[in-house]
Amino acid sequence: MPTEPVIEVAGVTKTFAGVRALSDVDFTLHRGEVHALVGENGAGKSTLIKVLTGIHTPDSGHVRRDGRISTIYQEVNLVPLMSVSANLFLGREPRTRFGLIDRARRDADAAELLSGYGITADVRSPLGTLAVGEQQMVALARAVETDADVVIMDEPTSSLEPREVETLLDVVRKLHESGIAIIYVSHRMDELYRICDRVTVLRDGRSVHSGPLRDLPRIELVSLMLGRSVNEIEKHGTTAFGEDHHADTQPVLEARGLTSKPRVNGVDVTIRPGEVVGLAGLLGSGRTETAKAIIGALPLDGGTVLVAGTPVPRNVKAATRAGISMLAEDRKTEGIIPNLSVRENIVLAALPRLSRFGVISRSKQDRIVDTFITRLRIKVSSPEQKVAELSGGNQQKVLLARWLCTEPRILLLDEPTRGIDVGAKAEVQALIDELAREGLAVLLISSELDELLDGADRLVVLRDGAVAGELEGAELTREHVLKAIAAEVMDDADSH
Amino acid sequence: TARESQQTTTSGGPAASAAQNQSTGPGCSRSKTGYPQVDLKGAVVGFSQSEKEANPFRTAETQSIEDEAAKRGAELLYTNAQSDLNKQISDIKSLIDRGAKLLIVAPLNSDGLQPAFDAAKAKQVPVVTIDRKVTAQPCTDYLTFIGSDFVEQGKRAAQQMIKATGGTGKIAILLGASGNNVTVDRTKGFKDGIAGTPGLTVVAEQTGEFDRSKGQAVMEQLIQSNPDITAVYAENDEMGIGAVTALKAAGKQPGKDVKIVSIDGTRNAVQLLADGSYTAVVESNPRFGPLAFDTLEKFGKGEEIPQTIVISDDEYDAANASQKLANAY
Amino acid sequence: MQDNGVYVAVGVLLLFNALFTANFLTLGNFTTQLVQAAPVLIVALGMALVIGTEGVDLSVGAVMALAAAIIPLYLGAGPLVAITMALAVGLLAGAFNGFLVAKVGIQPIVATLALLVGGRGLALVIADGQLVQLHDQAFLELGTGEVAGAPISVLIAGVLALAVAALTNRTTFGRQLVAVGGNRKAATLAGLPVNRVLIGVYAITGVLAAVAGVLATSRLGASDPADMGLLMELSAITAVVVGGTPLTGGKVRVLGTVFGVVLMQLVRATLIKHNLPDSIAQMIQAAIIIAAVYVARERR
Amino acid sequence: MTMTTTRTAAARTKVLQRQGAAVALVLMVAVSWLVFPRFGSPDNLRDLALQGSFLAVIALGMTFVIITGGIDLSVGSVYALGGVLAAWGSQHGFLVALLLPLVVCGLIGLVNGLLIARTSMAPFIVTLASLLFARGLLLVITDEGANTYQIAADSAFVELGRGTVFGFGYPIFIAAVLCVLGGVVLNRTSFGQNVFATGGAEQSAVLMGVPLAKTKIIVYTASGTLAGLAGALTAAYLQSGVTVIGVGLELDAIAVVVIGGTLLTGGMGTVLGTVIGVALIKVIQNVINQIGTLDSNYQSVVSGVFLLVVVVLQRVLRR
Ligand SMILES: Nc1ncnc2c1ncn2[C@@H]1O[C@H](COP(=O)(O)OP(=O)(O)OP(=O)(O)O)[C@@H](O)[C@H]1O
Ligand SMILES: Nc1ncnc2c1ncn2[C@@H]1O[C@H](COP(=O)(O)OP(=O)(O)OP(=O)(O)O)[C@@H](O)[C@H]1O
Ligand SMILES: [Mg+2]
Ligand SMILES: [Mg+2]
Repeated sequence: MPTEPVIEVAGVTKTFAGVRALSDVDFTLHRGEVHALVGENGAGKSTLIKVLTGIHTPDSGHVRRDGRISTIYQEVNLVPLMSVSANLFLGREPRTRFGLIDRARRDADAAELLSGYGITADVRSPLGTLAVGEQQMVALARAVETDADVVIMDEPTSSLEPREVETLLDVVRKLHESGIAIIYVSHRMDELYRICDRVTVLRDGRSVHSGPLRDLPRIELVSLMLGRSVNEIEKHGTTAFGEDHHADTQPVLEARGLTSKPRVNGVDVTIRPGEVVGLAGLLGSGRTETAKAIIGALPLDGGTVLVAGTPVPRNVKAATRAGISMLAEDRKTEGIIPNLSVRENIVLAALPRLSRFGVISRSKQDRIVDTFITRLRIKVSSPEQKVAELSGGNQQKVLLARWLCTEPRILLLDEPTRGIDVGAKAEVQALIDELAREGLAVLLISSELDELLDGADRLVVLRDGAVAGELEGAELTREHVLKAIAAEVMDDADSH
Repeated sequence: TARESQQTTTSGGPAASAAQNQSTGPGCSRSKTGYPQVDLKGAVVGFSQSEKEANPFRTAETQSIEDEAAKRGAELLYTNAQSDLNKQISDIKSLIDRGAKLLIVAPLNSDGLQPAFDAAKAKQVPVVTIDRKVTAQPCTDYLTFIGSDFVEQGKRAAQQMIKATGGTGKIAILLGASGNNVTVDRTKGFKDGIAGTPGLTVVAEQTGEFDRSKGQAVMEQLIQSNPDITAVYAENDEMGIGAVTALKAAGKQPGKDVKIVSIDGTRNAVQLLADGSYTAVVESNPRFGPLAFDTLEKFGKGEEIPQTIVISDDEYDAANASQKLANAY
Repeated sequence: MQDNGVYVAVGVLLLFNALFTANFLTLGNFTTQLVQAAPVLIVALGMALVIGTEGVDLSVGAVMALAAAIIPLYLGAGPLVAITMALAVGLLAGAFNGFLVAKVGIQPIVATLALLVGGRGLALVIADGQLVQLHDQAFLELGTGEVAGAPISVLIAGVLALAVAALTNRTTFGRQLVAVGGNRKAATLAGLPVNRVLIGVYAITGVLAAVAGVLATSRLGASDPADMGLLMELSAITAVVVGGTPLTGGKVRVLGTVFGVVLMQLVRATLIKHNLPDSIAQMIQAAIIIAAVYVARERR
Repeated sequence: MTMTTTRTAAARTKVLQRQGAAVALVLMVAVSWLVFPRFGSPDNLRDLALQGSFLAVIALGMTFVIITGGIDLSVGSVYALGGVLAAWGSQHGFLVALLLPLVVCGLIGLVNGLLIARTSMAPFIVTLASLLFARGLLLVITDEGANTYQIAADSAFVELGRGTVFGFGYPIFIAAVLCVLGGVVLNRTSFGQNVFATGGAEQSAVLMGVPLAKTKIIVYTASGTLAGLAGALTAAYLQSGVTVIGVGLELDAIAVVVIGGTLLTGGMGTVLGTVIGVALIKVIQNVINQIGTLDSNYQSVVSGVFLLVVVVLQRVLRR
C-alpha cells in the first residue's frame, strides 16, 4: 500500500473574481499510485491541478510538492505553428558538438518516439496540421518523456478514439510500473476503474470523498460526484439515448461525392429528418473534415450538398441560413469567443433572428439564454460571466446552446460530449434524442463507440476520407463497427 | 550688374530676387580643383531635390532650376529624396552614375551628405548646393553654396517686429520642425535681433513643425493661456497663416491687435498682408536656377567662384504688399 | 481603477490645469480643446472599431489627405457635392482596405500600410502638390460655425460617438464585429458574415477618416494634402488604447476612446501652455501614455 | 499513399511560402536588369547593398520581436538617437563612439522589454511611447536640434562606416554577419525556439516551461541595441550625428519583415525572408529612381502600389 506522499495539499482555497473554484480542499498523492480525480464540470479539477503545478497560487492553504511534475493540460497546450518535433523537444533539444540544436537528430528521435504512440505524421510539419487527438498524443509523449516523478493528465482521452485510448492506458500502466505517481482526470468511468488505485471526488470546489477506487461501486461514485441519490441515478445507463427514431423518407441532407483533397475523398452522406447518423472512424479518418465540408468551411474539390433537395452554396453563412449548424470539435480555437460573455456567446449565431433592423432585442435574448442555461444546467455565476472563465465542460454546453437556439434543421455534432461530465453527458444525449424526435437531422461524430452505437440509427464508417461501410439495424454492434473501422489496423498488425 | 538684371527679369518681379555676390574666404576655380571643363549647352546636369514639391518654396525652386536648364539647353536629370537622407545620398550617386557632369543639390539637411560629395569628388563632378548650407569643405567637397542666410532672415524678421510693435510687446514664436537647422538659425537670428529691445519679450516658443494646421492649433492654445500676446513670429508663412486663422477665431484682429511676422514670401501670406491681416514677410528666395547655372558656367570658364553666394531676399510689408504681390511665389 | 484609468487621468490633468495653468477654466479654452479634439475623435472612433476586429488601420491620415484633396475639385458644384465626393472617396478607400484584409487575407497592418504610403501621394497628385486656399463660406462654416453656442464640428463628433456607441452595443453588426475580433475562426463557423463585417468596419473607418478630413480642412480654410492628417494613425491608435480597448481585439470601448482622445488633447494643451521645449514635451507624453495604459491594462 | 500526397503537397506549399518574397525579388531584379541598363552596374549594386545594410540590421531585431508576437515602433527614433550618440561619443574615441549608442539604445530596448514582459501592456503602445521618448532625448542631447555633432573625417570610427572591401562597405559585412548569426540563433538555439513558442501560443508556452518574460526582454533589448548599432553605423557613414533621420523607419522595418514572410501575429518567420524583404524594398526604391523624372508625388503612389503588389503576390502564392 502506498506510503510516502509526493504531493500534499491541505485546506486550499482558490477564488476567481467572486467564483470560488476550490474551497478548503485536502488532497494527497502517494508515491507510485494512480489517483483518479473526478467531479462534475466546473467542480474544480483543472483548478486544483493548476494549483498543484504552481500555475495558480492558492488564496489560502498549503501545497507541498516533492519531485518533478509533468502535466498534460485539459486543452492541448502546445504551439501549433511549431513543428511536431520542436514541440516534443522544446526546452530539451538534442545538441550538436557546437551546442546548437541538432535538428536532424531531433526529427529522427521525434519520429521514433511518436511511432511508439501510433503517430506516423511528418514530425517536421506544424503541429497544428495534426488532428486534435494526435496532438493530444504528442502532448502525452512530451509529458511522459521528461523524466518526472509525477505525471498529471487532465482529461487526456477526451479527444482520443478507442485505439488511442488503449495506447494511452498502456503508457499509464508502464509509468505506474516504473513507480511514477499519476493523477488522472477523466469523465469516462471505464477507464478510471481499469487503471486507478484511488479516487478523490470534487464537488462544487470541495473534496467530498477520498479513498480506494475498486471498493467503490460505480453508481456510488457517480452519486458522490453529482450529489444526488443512488436511486435517482440508477434510472440512467451509460448513455441516455432512447429508442430508435422514426425518420421521414425524404432526406433533408444529401451530401454527394464530397471531395476536399487530401482529407476527404468522395464521401456520400444522407440524413432524413428525425434521424441520427453516426460518423465512425479512426483518428484522422476524415470525420471532422467531412462535417466541415458539409457546412462549407472547407474548399471543395468536388461534390454537392443539398438541403431538402436544394443545392447549398459553399460557405458557412449560406449553410447556416439553409439550416445546417455545426458544433466544432476544438472549442478553444473554433468555438468560444473568449472575450464575450456567456450570453453573447450563446446568441451569437441566432442574432439575425433576435434583432430587428440590425438592432438586437435584449429581452428576447435574455429569455433564450435563461432557457438554455437552465435546460443544459450550465454552471455560471451570471450570464454576463466571460465564457473564457468557465470550466471546459461548461464551455461545451454554451456552444451546444449556441447551436440549439438557431433552431437548425440539420445539426452536425463533432464530439458533442467531449469533456462533459456524466450528469451533463446524459442530458446532452437525451437532448439529442429529443431533438431528433422533434424532427431534427443529426450527424453525430464521437470517439466513444457506445455513444455511437446507442445514439445513432445508422452508422457511416470512414477510412482514409472515404466511406468504408454503412451499418444499420442489426449490424449496429460493437463487433461489426470495429471490423469496419479497423480493417486498416488489421493490415497494420499483419505487416508487423 | 548685368547678372543682377538678368536675375530680375527671370523672376519677373522688380526687386524680389536681386542676388548679390558675397565672397567670404578664398574662392574656388577649376584650376584649383583640376576638374574637366564642361560646356553647359548639351551638358547633363543632375538636380537632387530634397523634399516633395508639396510646398510653394520647393515648387518654385524646382521650377526655377528646370526653366533655367531648358533655357540654357542643358539636359536635366532630376531626383527627389522624399525627405529621406539616405535616399538623397543614393539619389546623388545614381545621378552621377547616370552621367551627370554637373550637380545642383538642395540638401535635405546640413549634415550627412559627405558620402555623396565624396562620390562626386571621385568622378570630378562639381556640386553646387542651394538653399541650405552644408557643413563640409567648399571647393573640395562642394563648389559653392547659393542660398539665403537664415540667421539674417531671422534678424530681419526681428527688425520688422521691432518696427511694427514700436519696441514693446509680448511675442509668441512658432518654431519650425525640431532638429532642423533652418529652425535653429531663424530662431537664433530673431532672438539676436530683438536682444537689444528690452520692451520685447518672448512669452512662448512652441513648434508648429512648419505646418499650417499645427501652427493654428498651437496658436489657439497660446492665445487662450496668454491672451495678452501682441505679436507672433512664425518661422514660415504657413504657420503664420495658421496663426491668423486662430487669432481670428479667438476674436482678435491679426495684423492689428496681434502683429504677425513670418519668413518665406508665399503668395498666400503676401495676400493676407495686402488684405491687412498680417504685418510683414521676410522673403526666402527659392529662385536659384539662374544663379546656379551662372555659377556653373563661370566655373567652366575657369573663373573664380566665391565660397558662398547669398541670394538676396526681399521683404514685404503693409506698404509694398499689394504692389509686389505678383512677385510672391 | 483598472477600467477607469483613463477617466482618472483626465480628472487629474483637469485638476492640475485648473490649479496651475493660467486662464484654463474659461469657456473659450474648453471650446478650443473640444474643437481640436473633434477630428481626432472621429478618426479614433473608426479606429476603435477596426481594433475591435483585431485589426488596425494605418491609412486614416492618408484618407484624410485624400478627402482634403477632393474638396476643392468639387467645391464649385457646392459644398454638399464636395463633401459627398470626399466621403465617397473615404468609403472607397476603406472598402478597399477591407477587401484586402477580408478577401485577399492580408494582415491589416500591411494592407493599410500600402494606402498609407500611396494614399498621400495620390492626394498630392490629385492636388498637383499644392495647398489650395478655400473661400466657400458655407463650407468654411462647417469648421468654424456654431449651433446654439456649440461648435458644429464638436456636435458632429458627439453625434458620431453616440452612433458608434449604439452600433457596438445595440446592433447585430456590433456584436458580430467583436466576435470576429475575439475569435475569427469560431465566428466563421458560427456562420457570421465575417467578410461583410470586416469590409464594413474598414469602410466605416474610411468614411469617418474622410469626415475628419473634411472638418479639419474646413477649419483650416485650406486644402492641404501634404500635411493633412500626418501621423493621425498613431494619435488615433494611442487614444483608443489609452481608452482601454485592447489591441488584441474582441472588445470596443467607445466612452473610453472619447476620454482617450480628450486625455491626449489635454496632455498636448498642457505641454504647450506651459511652454515646455519639444524635447521635454515628447518625453512627458511618453510617460503619460505609459502611465495611462499601465493603469488600464488587463491584469493576468 | 494518402500520406505521401499530403506530404508532397505540404512540402510544395512550404517552399512557396518561404519563397514568396524571393520569387517577387527575382522577378523585380530580372526586369530591372533588362529595362534599366544602369541597374546592374557594380556601383549601383554596391550602393544598394550598403543602403540595405542599415535597414537590415534594424529589421533583424524587428524579425525577432515580431516572431514573439510583438512589434517595436521605437526603432526609427532609437536609430536616430544611436547616430547622435555615436557622433557625440566619437570625440572620446572609437570605443565610446561604438559602445555608447549600443548601451543607451540597448537600455531603451530593455525598458521596452521590461514594460511589455512584466506588465501586460501592448508592445504597440509601449514602443510608441519610447518612440517619443527617444526623439525627446535626442533633442535634449542636441540642444533642441541646434547642435549636430561631427565625426572627424580621419577617425577610426568613420572607417567603420566608410571603409570598403572589394568596394563593398563594412556595414554590408557587419549586417551580413549579424543576419547569419541571427538565423543561427533563431533556428539552432533554445532561445530561438523560445522566441517561436512565445509568439506561437503564449499560454501554451508558459505551460511548456518557456521563460516568457526573459525571452521578451532579450528580444526587445536586442532590437533596441541593433537599432542603435544601425544608427552608429549610419553616423560613421555620414560622418555626423544627423538629427532628422529615421522618421517613419519603423514602418519600413515592419514592412520588410512582413514581406519576408514573417507572420505579424507571431510564431513564424525567418531571417532570410527579412533579408529578401530588405533587398526587395531597396530594389523597388532604386527602380523608381531609375525611371528618372518621375514626379515626386507619383513616387509614393508607385511605392504604395509596389508594396501592394508584393504582398498580394505573396498571398496568392501561398494559397
Ligand atoms: N481563470 C478563471 N477565472 C474565473 N473563473 C474560473 C477561472 N478558472 C476556473 N474558473 C471557475 O472555477 C470553477 C472550476 O473550474 P475548473 O476548470 O477547475 O473545473 P473542472 O472541474 O476542471 O471542470 P471540467 O470537467 O469541465 O473541465 C468553474 O466554476 C470555473 O468557472
Ligand atoms: N496526416 C495529416 N496531414 C495533415 N493534416 C492532418 C493529418 N491528419 C490529420 N490532419 C488534420 O487534422 C484535422 C482533423 O482531421 P480528421 O477530420 O481527419 O480527424 P477526425 O477523423 O475527425 O479525428 P478526430 O476528430 O478524432 O480528431 C484536420 O484539420 C486535418 O487537416
Ligand atoms: Mg477541467
Ligand atoms: Mg475530428
